[in-house]
Amino acid sequence: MRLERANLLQIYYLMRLTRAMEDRTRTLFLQGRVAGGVYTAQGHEATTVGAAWTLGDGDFIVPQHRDLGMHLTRGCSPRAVMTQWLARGNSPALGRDGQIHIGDMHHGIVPMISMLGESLPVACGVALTMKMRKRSTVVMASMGDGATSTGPFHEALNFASVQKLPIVFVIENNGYAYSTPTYQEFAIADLSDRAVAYGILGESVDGNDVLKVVETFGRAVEYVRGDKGPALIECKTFRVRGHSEADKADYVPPELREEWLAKDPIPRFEEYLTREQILTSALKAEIAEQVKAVVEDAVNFAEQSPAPDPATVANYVFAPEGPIAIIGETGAEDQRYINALDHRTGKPFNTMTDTGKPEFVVTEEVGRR
Amino acid sequence: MRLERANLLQIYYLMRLTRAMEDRTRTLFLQGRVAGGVYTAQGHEATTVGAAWTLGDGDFIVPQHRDLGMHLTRGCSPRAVMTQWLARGNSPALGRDGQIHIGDMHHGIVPMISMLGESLPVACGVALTMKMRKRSTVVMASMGDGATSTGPFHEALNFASVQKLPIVFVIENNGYAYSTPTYQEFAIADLSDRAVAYGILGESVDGNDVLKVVETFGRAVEYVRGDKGPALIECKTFRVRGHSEADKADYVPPELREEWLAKDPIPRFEEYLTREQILTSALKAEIAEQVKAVVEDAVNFAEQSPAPDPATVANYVFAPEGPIAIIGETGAEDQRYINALDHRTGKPFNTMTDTGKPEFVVTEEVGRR
Amino acid sequence: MSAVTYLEAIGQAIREEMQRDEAVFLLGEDVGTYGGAFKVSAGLLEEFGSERVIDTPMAEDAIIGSAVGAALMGMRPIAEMQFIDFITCGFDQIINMANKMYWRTGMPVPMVIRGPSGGGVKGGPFHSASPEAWFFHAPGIKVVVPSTTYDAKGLLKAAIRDNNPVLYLEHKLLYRLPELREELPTEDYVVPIGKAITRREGEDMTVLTYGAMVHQCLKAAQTLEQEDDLQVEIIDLRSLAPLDKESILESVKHTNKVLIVHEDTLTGGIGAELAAILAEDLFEYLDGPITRVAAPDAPFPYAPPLEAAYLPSMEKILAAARKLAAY
Amino acid sequence: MSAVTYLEAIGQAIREEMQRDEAVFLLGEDVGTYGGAFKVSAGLLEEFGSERVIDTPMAEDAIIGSAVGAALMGMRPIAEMQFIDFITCGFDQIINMANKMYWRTGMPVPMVIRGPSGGGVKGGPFHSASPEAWFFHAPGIKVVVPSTTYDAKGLLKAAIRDNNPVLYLEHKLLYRLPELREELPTEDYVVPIGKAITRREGEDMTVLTYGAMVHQCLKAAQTLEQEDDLQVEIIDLRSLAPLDKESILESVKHTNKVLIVHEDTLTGGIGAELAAILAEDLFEYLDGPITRVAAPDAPFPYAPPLEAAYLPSMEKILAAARKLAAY
Ligand SMILES: Cc1ncc(C[n+]2csc(CCOP(=O)(O)OP(=O)(O)O)c2C)c(N)n1
Ligand SMILES: Cc1ncc(C[n+]2csc(CCOP(=O)(O)OP(=O)(O)O)c2C)c(N)n1
Ligand SMILES: [Mg+2]
Ligand SMILES: [Mg+2]
Repeated sequence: MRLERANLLQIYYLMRLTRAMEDRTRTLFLQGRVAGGVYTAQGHEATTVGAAWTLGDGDFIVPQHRDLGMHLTRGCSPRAVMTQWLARGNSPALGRDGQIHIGDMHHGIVPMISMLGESLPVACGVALTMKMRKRSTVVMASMGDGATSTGPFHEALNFASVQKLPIVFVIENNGYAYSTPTYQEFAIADLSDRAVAYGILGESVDGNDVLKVVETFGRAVEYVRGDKGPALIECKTFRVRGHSEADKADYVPPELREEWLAKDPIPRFEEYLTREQILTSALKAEIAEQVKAVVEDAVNFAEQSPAPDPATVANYVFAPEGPIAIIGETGAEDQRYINALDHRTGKPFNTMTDTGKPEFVVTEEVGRR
Repeated sequence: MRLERANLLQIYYLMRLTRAMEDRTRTLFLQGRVAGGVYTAQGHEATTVGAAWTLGDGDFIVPQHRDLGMHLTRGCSPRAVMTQWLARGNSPALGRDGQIHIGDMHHGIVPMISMLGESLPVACGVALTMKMRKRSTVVMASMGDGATSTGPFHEALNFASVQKLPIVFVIENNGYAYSTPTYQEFAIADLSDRAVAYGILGESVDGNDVLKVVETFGRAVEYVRGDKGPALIECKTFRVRGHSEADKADYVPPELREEWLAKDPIPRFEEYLTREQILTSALKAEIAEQVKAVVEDAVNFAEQSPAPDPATVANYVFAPEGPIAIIGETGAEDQRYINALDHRTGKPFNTMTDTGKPEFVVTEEVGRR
Repeated sequence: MSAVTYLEAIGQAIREEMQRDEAVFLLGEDVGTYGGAFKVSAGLLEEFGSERVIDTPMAEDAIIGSAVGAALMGMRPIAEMQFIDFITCGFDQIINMANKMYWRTGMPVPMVIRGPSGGGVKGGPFHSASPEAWFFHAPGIKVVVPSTTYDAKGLLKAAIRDNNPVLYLEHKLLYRLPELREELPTEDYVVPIGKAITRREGEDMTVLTYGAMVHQCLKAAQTLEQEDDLQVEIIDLRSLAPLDKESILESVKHTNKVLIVHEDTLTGGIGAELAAILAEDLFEYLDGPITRVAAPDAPFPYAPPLEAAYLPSMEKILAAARKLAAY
Repeated sequence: MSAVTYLEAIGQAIREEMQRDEAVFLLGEDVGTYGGAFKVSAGLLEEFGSERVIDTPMAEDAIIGSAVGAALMGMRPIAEMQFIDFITCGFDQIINMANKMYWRTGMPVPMVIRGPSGGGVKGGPFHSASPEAWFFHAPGIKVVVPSTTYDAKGLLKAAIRDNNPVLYLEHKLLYRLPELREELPTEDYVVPIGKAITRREGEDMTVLTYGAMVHQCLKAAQTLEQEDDLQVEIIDLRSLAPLDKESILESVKHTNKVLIVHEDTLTGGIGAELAAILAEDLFEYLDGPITRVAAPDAPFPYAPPLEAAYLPSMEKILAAARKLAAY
C-alpha cells in the first residue's frame, strides 16, 4: 500500500504516541495511581500501528491487551484510554472494567475480555454480520502467541475458514506467554503455518519493521476484502518488558532482550525517515511536543474526571427495552436506538471523541485515510 | 507390521464380530429393547479393528462412539457391551450410562463421554503418565471428523506436540458430522494436514482397506513409541448408515452411499483372503458360526442379567477413601487398591472378562498378536 | 388453523421472528439441511437460505461467540445447542463475554441460546441436563423455561426481542406430547419475561415449579383434591431470571405453606433461592417448613428404572405435600 | 520454625505432598520457571523437575483434561488455574468428564483444581471470581475454601489425598496478609474435608460464612459485642461440598437466629442452599428471618470505590446482624 509522506509521519506519530501513552501509564502505576495490573507493549508499536493503519472506514478491530497502538490508530481517544486506566466514572467502562478493555462498536472496536482467545469467535460474529449485510468491510482480530494455544482460537479459525469470513487474524508473537517461552507453547517455528490447518492464507513478517508490516497487512486486507476468506498473519516481535509491571521478567535471557531492544521499531523507523529526509530534527521535535501535549491533556482530563458513583455498582446489569439498529446502518447513530448511546450515561459512546487537542498537524492534511 | 495367517483371520473375525454385534444391537433397538439412541459404525470396521490391532500390552485406547471395533480388538467382552446396551445392573456403567461409554483403565480402555473432543485432553493425561513413569507404551485416541472442529482437539494436539507425548491420534473421517458434510466442517481436503499446525507426523489412509490401515498404524505406533512425539492419522471412510438409528440420513446423496457401500471393508478383505487362499468357504462358514455364537451368548447373558437397583441411583457419587495404585504398577490388580475393583459392585472390573465362549479357534493359536 | 405441538410452536416463533425482523438468524449444528436434531427448525433453511440458517461445525464456543459478535452488531442471533448439555463447552463465552458486556461497555447483546433440556427420554448422563441453576447465578443473562405450547412460542418471541442474552430452555419431553397440543392465536403475541403464571388456584399450599414438572404437579394437585380434599395452588415460574418475586410472595402470603418442585438436582438448585427468599421475606407467614422435591445430588442416570427413581415422581410430590399439609 | 503466610502454607502443602507421594504432580500456566503468577509454586520446578512441575500452554481445557487422564491412571495431579476465573474455559471437562467418572465407571479421579479466587485486590470483572456455587451444584466434585493459614495447608493436603476431584479455592486477598501469618505444626497434618469449624462462640445468633469473609465477620462480631452486647457465633464452613450440615444445624438450634455472609453474589449463591436447609430442617427453631449478606447480582467491578461498594462491608454485616438481633 502506497504511503505518502504525511502517512509516514502519521504512522511515526502514532507509534510515538503509543509508546508515550504506555510510558506515562507506567509512571502513573508506579505512583500508585493505577489500581490492579498494568500491561504494556513496548516493541509492539510497529505491529499494532502498522497493521491497524491498513484498515478503512467500516472495518473493525478486535484488539487484545497489547494493542493500544491499534486503538489509537483507529482513532480511539487518548483521553478515553487514560480515564479507563485511572478508573474514572466517565471512562468507556465507567470504571467497571479497566486496562484497555475498551470498545465501541460504533467506531469499529470490539471490547476485549481477559479470557484470551475468546474474542476470536466474537470476531467471527462481526464478520458474519458483514457478510449477511453484503458489506465489503473486514475485521482485524489480534492475539498473542499464547492465545493460539486456546480452543477458541481453533474453533474461530476453522469456522471463519468454512464461512470464508473477511477476517485478518493477527498473531503478535512476542516470544513469551507470560513467562512461558514459545517452545513450551507450541512445536513449530512459524505460527503462520497454522493457516494450513484451515486452508487459508498464512504469512509471517518482521513485526518490528513497520513498513514491512504495512505492506504485508495491506495485501492481506485486500485479499480478505476480496472474499477470498480469512488470513493468518504472524508478526514476529518481542515483549521487551515484563508481562505486567509486576513482572521483572528475569526468565528472559538478557542477551535475548538486548537483541530485541536493538531492533526497537521506533528508532528503526526514525532512521529510515531521517535517511529519506522525511523526518527533520525540527519535525521530530515538533512531533515529540505534540505527543507530550496529547498525553498530558489525556492525563489531566482523566484526573479531573469524576470517580464512579458507588451507588450505581449494581445498576445496568440488563439493557433496557427499545429498538436496536444494526451498526453502520440507518439509525445506528440515532440516539433513539439504544445501541447508539450509552444508556448508562445517557451520552453517546465516546471512545473516539474528545481526542485531546492539539492534534498532530499532519493529520489535518490527510485525516485517518 | 507382519501379519501371519492366523492374524489375518483374527482380524477378519473381529471385523465380522464388530459388524454382527452392531447389527444385533440394531435389531434389539428396533424391537424396543434398547432405550435411547443407538449409534453404529458400519463401514468403520477396517479402521477400528485395523488400528487397534497394532497396539500391544500396556497400550491404551481412547475410543469414541464409532469404535466398538477397537473395544473388541483390545479384548473388551461382547457380554459387557450387550449388558451396557441393555442397561443391565452388571454392565460396565451399572446402567448409569449407556451405549459404548465403556472403559476399564486396568485393561487400557478410557471411557468416553458424549461431549466429543473432550477425550483428547484426557488421552494427554494418560500419555503424560506413561512418560512420567518411563514406560514405552502408547495411547491411541480416536475422533470423528466433526470432533476435529472442537477446541479440545486443538488444545490436546498442541499440548501433546509440546510434550512429545506418545499418542497416535486417529481421525475417522466418515464424510459427515451428523448431517453436516465435511465441506461445512472444514476447508481442507485432508485432515492429516492439521499435523502441520503442531509439527507432528500426519498421514491419510484409505480407512476401508484393513491391510493399509494395519500397515499405516503399525508404522505410526512404532514412530510414537520411539519418543518422536504424537502422530495424526486420518482414515478416510464413510458412515453408510444414519448418525443414529433415528436418522434416515436422506441428506446423503444415494450415489455417494452406493459408492461407499461398494467399498465395504469386509467383502473387500474377504476377497483378498480368498484370493490368497487364506479363507476357505469352510473356514468362512466356521467363522460365521463363531461370530453368531458369541453374539448370541452376549445377548443371552445380557438378557439374563439383573436390572439396576433403583435404590442405588444416588449412591457412589464419591469414591471412598483408600490407597490407589498407579495403573499397570505393583498393586494395581490388588483388590485392596480401590481402583483395582469396582467399589460399587465390590467386584473387579470386568469389561475384558467373561468374553463369552466359544472363542474363535484361531485366537487360541496366536492369542491377541 | 389447527392445534400444534410444543415443538412446532418453537419452530413457529423462530420462523415468524425471522420473517418479521431480518436481524434475526439461527446458527448451530445440523439446524439447516437436517432441520435440527429434533426437527425444530425444519424448513427454515429452505425459506431463509444458508446465510440466515447456518449449519456450523461442532464447536459450541464458536457458535456462542459468533452469536455474541453478531449481537454486538445489532443482529439478533439464535444459537442452538443440539442438546443443552453441550452448553458447558461454551460456558466461558456466556459467563465472561455475553453476560458482562452490557454492564461494562453499555453495548447490548441481544441473543438467544436455546436447546433441548431435561430428562425423561432415556438420554442418560449427557443428554438430560437441566442447566438453569448455573446461569441463574450468573448476572447478565435471563433464563426462561416454557411449560406449555402457548408459552413455548410466546416466551421465545419475547426472548428474541429482548435486548439481552436469554437462555431459553425447551423441555424435550414436552416436544411432541399430545396433551400439550394447542391452538395458538393467529395474531402475533409474546409472553413477557419475568412473569410467573398461576396454573391452578388453591388456599392450602403453594407449589412453586417450572418446566415439565408443572404437569407432574398439576396431576398431583388433582389427586390431592380428590383424596385429601386439599386445594393446592400451582405457580409456573416460567421465568427464572428475572424471578417474579411478587407473584411468589403474594401466593405464599395467602397459602402460608410452600412446596418447591424441580427436576434439577436439589443442592444449590433454583429451589434453594426460592426457599431463601421466602425464609427471609415471609418469615412471619409460614405455617410449615419450606419443602423441596428435586432430583438427588447425583448425575443423571440412563437405565429406565434408574431414571424413574431419579426424577421427582408423583409419589414423592404427594408424600411431601401431605407431610406439609399436616402442619 | 517461623510463622508463614497463607500463600506459603499452600506451597508447603504441595511440596510436602510431592515429597511424600510420587503420584502427586503440578501442572498449569507459568507454575514452573516462574513459580506461578503469585509465586505459590516457587522452587518446586528446581526441586522436582519439569516432569512433575509442568508449564503448560495457555489451555485450561487441556490442563484439566490432562489432569483427569492422569488421575484415571492413579496419579494425583494438581491443576492450577492462573486465576480461578479461567476455570470457565475448562468447565465441561470438570462437569461432564471429571465429576461423573466415578459414579458411572467406578474409576476414581483423584485430582485437585486450585487457583486464586475472590476479590478485594482490584482485579476487576475477570480476576475476582468466586466460582463455588456452580460446582456446589455439580455432583461429583468437592469444594473447599480455607480461611486461615493452618487450613490452607491442611485442607490442600486433604484435597490431594482425596480420591475425588476437589476444587480448592484459595483467596488471593489472604495470600500475604500479615495478620494471617501462623506457626504451623512441624508434623504432617490434614484438615478433614466436610468439617466446619466454630471460629467464635455465642448465643445470640449464628453467622455462617467462609473464605475471606470469615475475618470480616470476626471483626463485626467484636463490634457487636462491644457496642451491642451481642454474642455472635461464627461458623467457618471450610468445606462447601460436602457441607457439614450437622455443625450448622447444631449451632442454629441453640442460637435460633442465622446470618449468612458470603462474598459471592446473592442469588443462587451458597447462602441460598444454607437458608433452604435451615428453613426446612429447623422451621420450629428460628426466631428471626434467615438473613443473607452477599455481593449484589452484578459482575465484579474494577474501580476501587465500586469494589468497596460491591463487597459485603462491615457496615452491611453490622446492619443485618442488628436487624436480626432485634427480632
Ligand atoms: C484463557 C486465559 N487463560 C489464562 C490467562 C492468564 N494469562 C494472562 S496473559 C497470559 C499469557 C498470554 O500470552 P500471549 O497470548 O502470548 O500474549 P502476550 O501477553 O505475550 O502479549 C496468560 C496465561 C488468560 N488471560 N486467559
Ligand atoms: C461437544 C459436542 N457437541 C455436540 C454434540 C452432538 N453430536 C453428537 S454426534 C455429532 C457429530 C459428530 O461427528 P463426528 O465427530 O464426525 O463423528 P461421527 O458421528 O461422524 O462418527 C454431534 C454434533 C456432541 N456429541 N458433542
Ligand atoms: Mg506472547
Ligand atoms: Mg463423521
